[in-house]
Amino acid sequence: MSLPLVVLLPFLGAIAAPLFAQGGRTAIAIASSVPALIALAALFPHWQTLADGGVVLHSFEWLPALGISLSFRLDGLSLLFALLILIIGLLIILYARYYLKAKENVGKFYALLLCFKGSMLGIVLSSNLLLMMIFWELTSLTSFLLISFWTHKQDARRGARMALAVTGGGGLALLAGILLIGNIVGSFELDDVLAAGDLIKAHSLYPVALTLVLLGAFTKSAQFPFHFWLPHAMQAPTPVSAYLHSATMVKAGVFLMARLYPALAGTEQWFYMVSFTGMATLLLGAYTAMFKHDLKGLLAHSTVSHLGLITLLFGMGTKLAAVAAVFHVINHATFKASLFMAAGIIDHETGTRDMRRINGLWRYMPHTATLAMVAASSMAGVPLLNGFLSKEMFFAESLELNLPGLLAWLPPVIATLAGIFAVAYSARFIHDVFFNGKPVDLPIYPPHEPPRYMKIPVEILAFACIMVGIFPAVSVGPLLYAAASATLGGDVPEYHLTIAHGFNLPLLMSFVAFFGGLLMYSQRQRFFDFHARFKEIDEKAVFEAVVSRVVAKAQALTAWIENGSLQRYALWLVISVVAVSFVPLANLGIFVGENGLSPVDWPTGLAAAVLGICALATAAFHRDRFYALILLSVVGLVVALAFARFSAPDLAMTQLSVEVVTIVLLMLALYYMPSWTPIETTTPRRVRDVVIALIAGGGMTLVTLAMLTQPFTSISDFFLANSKPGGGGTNVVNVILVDFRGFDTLGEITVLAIAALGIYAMLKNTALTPPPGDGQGHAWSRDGHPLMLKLIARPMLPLALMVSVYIFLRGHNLPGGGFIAGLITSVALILQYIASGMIWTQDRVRFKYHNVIGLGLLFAVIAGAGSLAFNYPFLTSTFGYITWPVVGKFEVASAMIFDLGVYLTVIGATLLALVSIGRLSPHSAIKSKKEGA
Amino acid sequence: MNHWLTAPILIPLLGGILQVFMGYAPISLRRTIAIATTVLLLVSTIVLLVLASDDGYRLYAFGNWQPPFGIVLVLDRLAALMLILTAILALFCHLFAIGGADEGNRQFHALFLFQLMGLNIAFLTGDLFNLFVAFEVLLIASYGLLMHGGGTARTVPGLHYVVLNLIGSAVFLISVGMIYSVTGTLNMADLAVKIPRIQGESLNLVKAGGMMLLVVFALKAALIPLCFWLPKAYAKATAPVAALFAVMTKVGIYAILRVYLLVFGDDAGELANLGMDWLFPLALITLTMGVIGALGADNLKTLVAWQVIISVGTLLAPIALGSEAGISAALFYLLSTTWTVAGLFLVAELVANQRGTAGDRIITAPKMRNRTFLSVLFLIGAVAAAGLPPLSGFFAKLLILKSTTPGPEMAWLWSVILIGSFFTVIAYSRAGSIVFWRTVEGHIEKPEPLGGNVSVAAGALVALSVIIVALAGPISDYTDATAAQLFNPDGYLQILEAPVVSEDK
Amino acid sequence: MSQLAEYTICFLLLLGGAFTLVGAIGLARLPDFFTRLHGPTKATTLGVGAIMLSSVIYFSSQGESIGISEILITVFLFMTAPVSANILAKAAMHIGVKTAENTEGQPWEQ
Amino acid sequence: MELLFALTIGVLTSSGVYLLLRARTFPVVVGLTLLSYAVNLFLFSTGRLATGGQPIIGSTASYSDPLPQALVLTAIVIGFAMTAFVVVLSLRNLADNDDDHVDGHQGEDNETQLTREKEVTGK
Amino acid sequence: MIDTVLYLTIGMVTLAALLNVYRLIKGPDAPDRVLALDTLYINAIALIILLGITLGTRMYLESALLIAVMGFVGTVALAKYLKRGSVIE
Amino acid sequence: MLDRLSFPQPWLSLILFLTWQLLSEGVSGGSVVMGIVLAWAIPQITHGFWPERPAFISPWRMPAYLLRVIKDIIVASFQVAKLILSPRQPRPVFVCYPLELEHPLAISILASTISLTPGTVSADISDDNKLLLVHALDAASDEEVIDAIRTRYEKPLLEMFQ
Repeated sequence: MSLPLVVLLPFLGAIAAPLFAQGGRTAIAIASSVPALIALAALFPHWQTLADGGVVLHSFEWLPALGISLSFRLDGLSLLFALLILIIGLLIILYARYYLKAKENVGKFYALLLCFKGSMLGIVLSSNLLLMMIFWELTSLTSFLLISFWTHKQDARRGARMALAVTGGGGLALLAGILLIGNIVGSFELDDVLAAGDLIKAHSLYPVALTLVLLGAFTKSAQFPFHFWLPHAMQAPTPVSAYLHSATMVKAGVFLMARLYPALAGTEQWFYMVSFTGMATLLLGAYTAMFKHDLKGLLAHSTVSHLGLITLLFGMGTKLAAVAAVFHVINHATFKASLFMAAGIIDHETGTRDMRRINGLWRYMPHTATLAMVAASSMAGVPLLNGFLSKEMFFAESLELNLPGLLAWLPPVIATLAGIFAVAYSARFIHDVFFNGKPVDLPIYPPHEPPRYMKIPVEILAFACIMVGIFPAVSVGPLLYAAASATLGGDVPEYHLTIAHGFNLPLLMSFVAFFGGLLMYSQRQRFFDFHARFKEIDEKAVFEAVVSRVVAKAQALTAWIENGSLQRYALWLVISVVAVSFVPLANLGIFVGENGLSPVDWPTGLAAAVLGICALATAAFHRDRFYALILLSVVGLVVALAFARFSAPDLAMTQLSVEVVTIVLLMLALYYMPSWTPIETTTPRRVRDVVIALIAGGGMTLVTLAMLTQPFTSISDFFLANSKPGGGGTNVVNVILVDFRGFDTLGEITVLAIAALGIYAMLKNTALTPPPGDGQGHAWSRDGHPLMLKLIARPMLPLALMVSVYIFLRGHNLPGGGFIAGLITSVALILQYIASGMIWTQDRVRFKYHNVIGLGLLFAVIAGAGSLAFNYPFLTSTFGYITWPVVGKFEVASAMIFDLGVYLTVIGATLLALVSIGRLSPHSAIKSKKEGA
Repeated sequence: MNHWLTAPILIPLLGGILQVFMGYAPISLRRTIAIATTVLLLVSTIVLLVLASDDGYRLYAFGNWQPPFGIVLVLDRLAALMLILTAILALFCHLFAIGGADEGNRQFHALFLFQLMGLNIAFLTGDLFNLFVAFEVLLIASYGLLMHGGGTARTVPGLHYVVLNLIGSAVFLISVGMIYSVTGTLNMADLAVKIPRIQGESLNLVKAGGMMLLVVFALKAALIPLCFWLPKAYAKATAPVAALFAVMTKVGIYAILRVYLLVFGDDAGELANLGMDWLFPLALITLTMGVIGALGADNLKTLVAWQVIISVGTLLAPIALGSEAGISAALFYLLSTTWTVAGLFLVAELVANQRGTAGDRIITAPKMRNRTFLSVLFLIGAVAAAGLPPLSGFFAKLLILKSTTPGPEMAWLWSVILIGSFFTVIAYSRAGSIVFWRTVEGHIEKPEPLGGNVSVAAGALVALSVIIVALAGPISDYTDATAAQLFNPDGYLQILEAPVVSEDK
Repeated sequence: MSQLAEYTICFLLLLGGAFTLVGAIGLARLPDFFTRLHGPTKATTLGVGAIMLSSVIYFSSQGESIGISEILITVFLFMTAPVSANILAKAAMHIGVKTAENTEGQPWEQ
Repeated sequence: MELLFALTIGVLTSSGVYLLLRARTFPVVVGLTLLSYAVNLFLFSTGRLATGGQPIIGSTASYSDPLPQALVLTAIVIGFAMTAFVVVLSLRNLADNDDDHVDGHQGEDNETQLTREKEVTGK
Repeated sequence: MIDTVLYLTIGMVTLAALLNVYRLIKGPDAPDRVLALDTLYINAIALIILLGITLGTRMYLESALLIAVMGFVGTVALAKYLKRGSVIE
Repeated sequence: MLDRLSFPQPWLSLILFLTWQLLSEGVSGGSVVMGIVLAWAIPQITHGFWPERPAFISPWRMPAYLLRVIKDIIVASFQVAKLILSPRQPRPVFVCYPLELEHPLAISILASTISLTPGTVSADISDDNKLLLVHALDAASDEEVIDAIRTRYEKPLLEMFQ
């Protein structure tokens, strides 16, 4: 249980820490230390197991489908990293207590720091690769927030985004790599993966997986060419830099290489990719560090260089090199953390980090200077300090590489060269800052020693540098052994942790590096001049520029494709339809099925000709809108006739009524619109549209022809057979509508209702100015309501109601029904509006159309729900025959109530829609008066 | 026959009717009743989820007519999942809406509830033509909702949306006609029985019909090249509406899953897996286009709108590959992305309210009053949307990546999804850092205070991504079982034999 | 069906068809809008009336039931045709369509 | 007859599609209406063409397929609702943009956005 | 005999309809077109009745009634638009 | 309350009742009951839409008038048909007809009659209901048209309405 706890504690702390923010910085710092202390205590009991080469595993099922389990693993390697994370974390918390100002958002800072710490612990303790992956990306996220802690600084925001982009992006590659490995091994559990090294390496996807994993590791560990994010992440508060860039964030990549060493290392690909990347990074970082005037910049580039060194060691593939790598991880963490903190102190006390201004601080802060010099010396690899030991091992290993031909010289030379640079920049750190004359124009003058406790973390770390440097075997020996053993899968080579191995080639290289470095530093001005000849690349600016370019390109591309042109979207839609159906239809060809063609009688042919001519004319003369409207009416009329001709009286009636209402609607709209459509498209585009239209039409023709001549059977026989006995009506279409497929009809009237409500809502606050006259320049007539029209409209309403009742009642047995009846009533009412005007009519309509709609829907639902009472499904209809005196026998069907609902909804919806448009007219001063609709 | 099946349809319908009558009732009363309706709906969907969890198919035959003759509702795991997804989403959107977005239009609640009704019909129906009707119900309601609220900016995108969908409806009808003209039936189960038996030239007709149907569904789902109506329409819509619309594209995806697994599934003979070879590359291009759009977005809502398109691509790619694991993964992702995107729409609205004239555009503006709260919400939403750990989006994408089998498809899918995620991260970090961090001096004259309802709604939707992670085990079990059920359509076909209440009606 | 009924039907049908056709010819041929207006209001209406009547007789003689709803249609047409003509004429006058050159008198300016 | 019917549907579709691709709202609405006529006729004809076979029990010897008729009826009503909505939407477009172009006023968006940007930054 | 006469009549009415379409397309003015449309409606009534007689069924009579009503309202609305612009005011 | 139970427009109710009998294909007990119900119910709903009460003074003269009109229609239809088919160009005339009728309904009936009877179409009624603009398809002179209308149609209508 203790391992998950170790990971979980910091997160809990992150939740709790802000609660202490009220208590001041000390309180929150103490509160934030608690998780680490508990965690250390929790890890302690496992030490013996680990020292014996054992492994502690705590595993819980979580998402077996995903291959993710909550399994944690503590071995030497993870212990080493956990200790670094926890201990340096503790020191950072202490340090930050003094570094941060009281008015800053310390709650947020500590919460984020703890989250980050938890994520790091998660990475090193996870025994499931996917679980590790989760923590991996979490560190990217939390570090993003930490780096941008000072959100008001543009550099901080940019640096943070760059770090997130690079490390997060690398994380995605890593994810792919891990998934591949999981795919190869069949498990994401570390034990299985480590045990399956040979399987992985032999797999054909190994190179891909390796590349992807290394991409993750390299981005995180700031390896060339992904190193650029790290220096810019220095915009973070110094405790963050110290933490992220010494012991944690950047070490995650290194940790990953160590962790997967048994599974992935030992192949040519591994060797070339890792070692050459390492070499390049090593040299580049060291070289660049030399020329940084920013104190933290120097340290950052030196970090890059040292990470390159560690990477190179892992890349070499020898077991001793791996040991050296692990060793250097420890050493680098200690000296780099203390250097960062020292730099932070200097920054804190002088107000600047520019080494050209900070000079001669020895006089002002000798204590800090001493500590920094110890750490810097360690960084330079001065004997008796820990840096020296691992560097010696590194030099030795660089000589062991068996590269072919002249390349064999490369590693030692590069190692030495990097050593020279390292000494030079370390010397610069010491000499330039603490000696070299007097301070120049410091923002805070005179600087003095920081608060006592702020130095404690530095002291501890400097002390560690010395202790490890002098008594390596005693101080870190067991830990290193455990870690190396875990890295190498238990197969630890012979090595000796002593200060001196006697005079040998590595020592010579050290000497060369040391004196070369000093020489270089003494001649620094020449190098600076040389370096100044190259244009400095500001990676952040480049990154920003690249992002801006990408954004601009994306914007341009989006604007180009998503250009807001309906014509284009519609064209795409039509083309898509044509494209997907092209192949099957081409296969079909002009196909006449086995039923063959029936003869054409010439009246039908002529009617079809009328339809075709009018349809084409509508398209051809569409620019005269009124004309198009009339042509459209003809088309609608002939379509209705076609329905009648081919045995669908119900459809013919519906089509007719709907068509008239549509035409009225279109005219209502046309009133406000220009009566002519201008020519806006070029002739080629029109030709293109014509071609597309013809293809679409041709396709429809082919489909229809093929379909009509094919024999088929449908489920309709059931309807024909059951309409009368089961549905109680002889009009099968109507019985289908109100009974067999009554649910469709319910949906349909809902659509109608919604449309009307939507139209009403949409026009509520719309103001339209109608044109003063028609397109030909005639002013509108003043006579709105001709006498004859008014008079004929009067008897129309009762008669139409009568007809509606008739059509409604017979609907179940003969053509008709609620829908048509509703439209007749609506049209009669519309006639009243047309003949006598809005105000007159509205005064006489004694109900709100909204309520009619609601009532209609309600009737339909009630009719449907009635059957529920008898435990029949919704919309189950029933009917019976009743005999009354005088009246005789008549049929009562529950479907009639449903149809009544349809009737009412149609009336309400149609009129609400039309009246809403009509109300826009300036003549109808009805807006305030009696909101009938 | 279990009457619960009709509840997700009848509850919003009756609620909507009530709202129609109550057009002039006090707004507080209307709100209370509207929310009560949505809560009831949620309750009913929970019941259905429980019902569906036994892997059975439940049939509801309207009018007591034996399928394939009458219209049937069919409840299975997929339907139940979609229902509860929608109900939860709807509840929070509604909660957000009563924070003030519902003012200015007395019909808002009615339209909202009718929209839910349409969605629920679409998820439950087992009839192809009824699916068309359901689409129309939800579309017409969405048109109304889209145009809700003031402002002229939404008119043109609304018009585009409406016109394109009208064309889509026409194509839908044509394809239904083509399929009916050969098979003579509309019931999906019956179609699944009949389609494998088709021979000869009719095959081409059904094939063309099926492909056209796919175009329709792709239009609803916003697959490239039919997705360009979406960003502007969603970005301009009122926030709760845009958030609710997060589920609209999923209806298209649902329809693809339902129809193309059942009717044109592996057993469909010559028409097996119809169109899936088109779907896969298009899905990847859609994803890419979504990422490009997100990168180029100049305001938060547009960014989120493109995220909708990204999720469509991400969803359809594994669906097109047609593995059981892939579909399970897609369903998991569907759950996650719908809520997250909706939450982000709401957050964007809250942000816009606090930035005065800058609105939600990605530019420098005075500091927001509730910056911390909003930035945390945005961060959670963005992390979930971009698919970074530890939120649901990551697990969903992980499932999708894992579901593929090695081969060229895998290479394509992985690289597009991962590279897409990378650029999405860049887009979100850029937008977030500018909107939340890059502030100018000064303050908005009258920043709108952050209401309780709206904060809860936005927060809850975003927080769902955390809850999904916590419940990832049960949820992925459920989606696994759903995918398994989808791949075994025999059960679905059994509904044709299911007895109606009694024969002596 | 009685012989008489059959002849009557045939006569009415032919009459109706002829009038309809004549009305259409008038519409196509006459020189201006106002003269064309005469065609449909009379000839066509009468034509349809005749056809309607033949339908009544036809179905009555078939013995199904007395089909009288045709009469409703006819009455309706006769009631509405003048109104249509009236408002169309008003519209034409409003727009100021050209009259035939030999027309006496002027339409009103409204 | 079948060929005639098919050709008619084809002509309707072509005219409709052509009008759909126009740049003004009114022709687009007209195009949609034409297209819906074509679709309705098509859907209707999926039950095959029959003369005098109205599906009224007892009125004739053989009946045409009633189901497509019911479907078309539903489709007509829905189509009407949709047409009404899109007509009103185009009115709204006209009111909001003072133009009946389907894309509103082109180019204006950018301008207003620029001015607004200036307002916000204030400097 | 009736069949022949019917056929002839249908022919005449259809021919009339074609002539009306000719006038509708030719115009020249909007009122002419509306008039032609109105006449077409009446022709349609005739056609429907004739169809009914041909098929020997009365199922289509109500369609004719509806054409009469709808044709009238349509014509009125179109004419009013020409004169007055707003149909419902 | 009693008012609501009455027949507000008895003539209309009668017409409706008869229409229903026409529509329902044969008089039966059911159709009579339904007819009465509708004849009562529909005017209840619509009477607001017909505010002017038709002032028939002597309705019994109506059938005779109708018969005359129908006769005229048939006779004159042939004349128009001849005119249309003859190659001779017609001589159209616009005639201003001074009305003696005052009741709007009567004017309307007259105008309808004029339109229905061949050769003439009533094109407009002046705003003050004093003048009727008649378009004659083929007429020798104004007076001929005016006289024909006056004697054949307006006189009987005057008798009916005054």
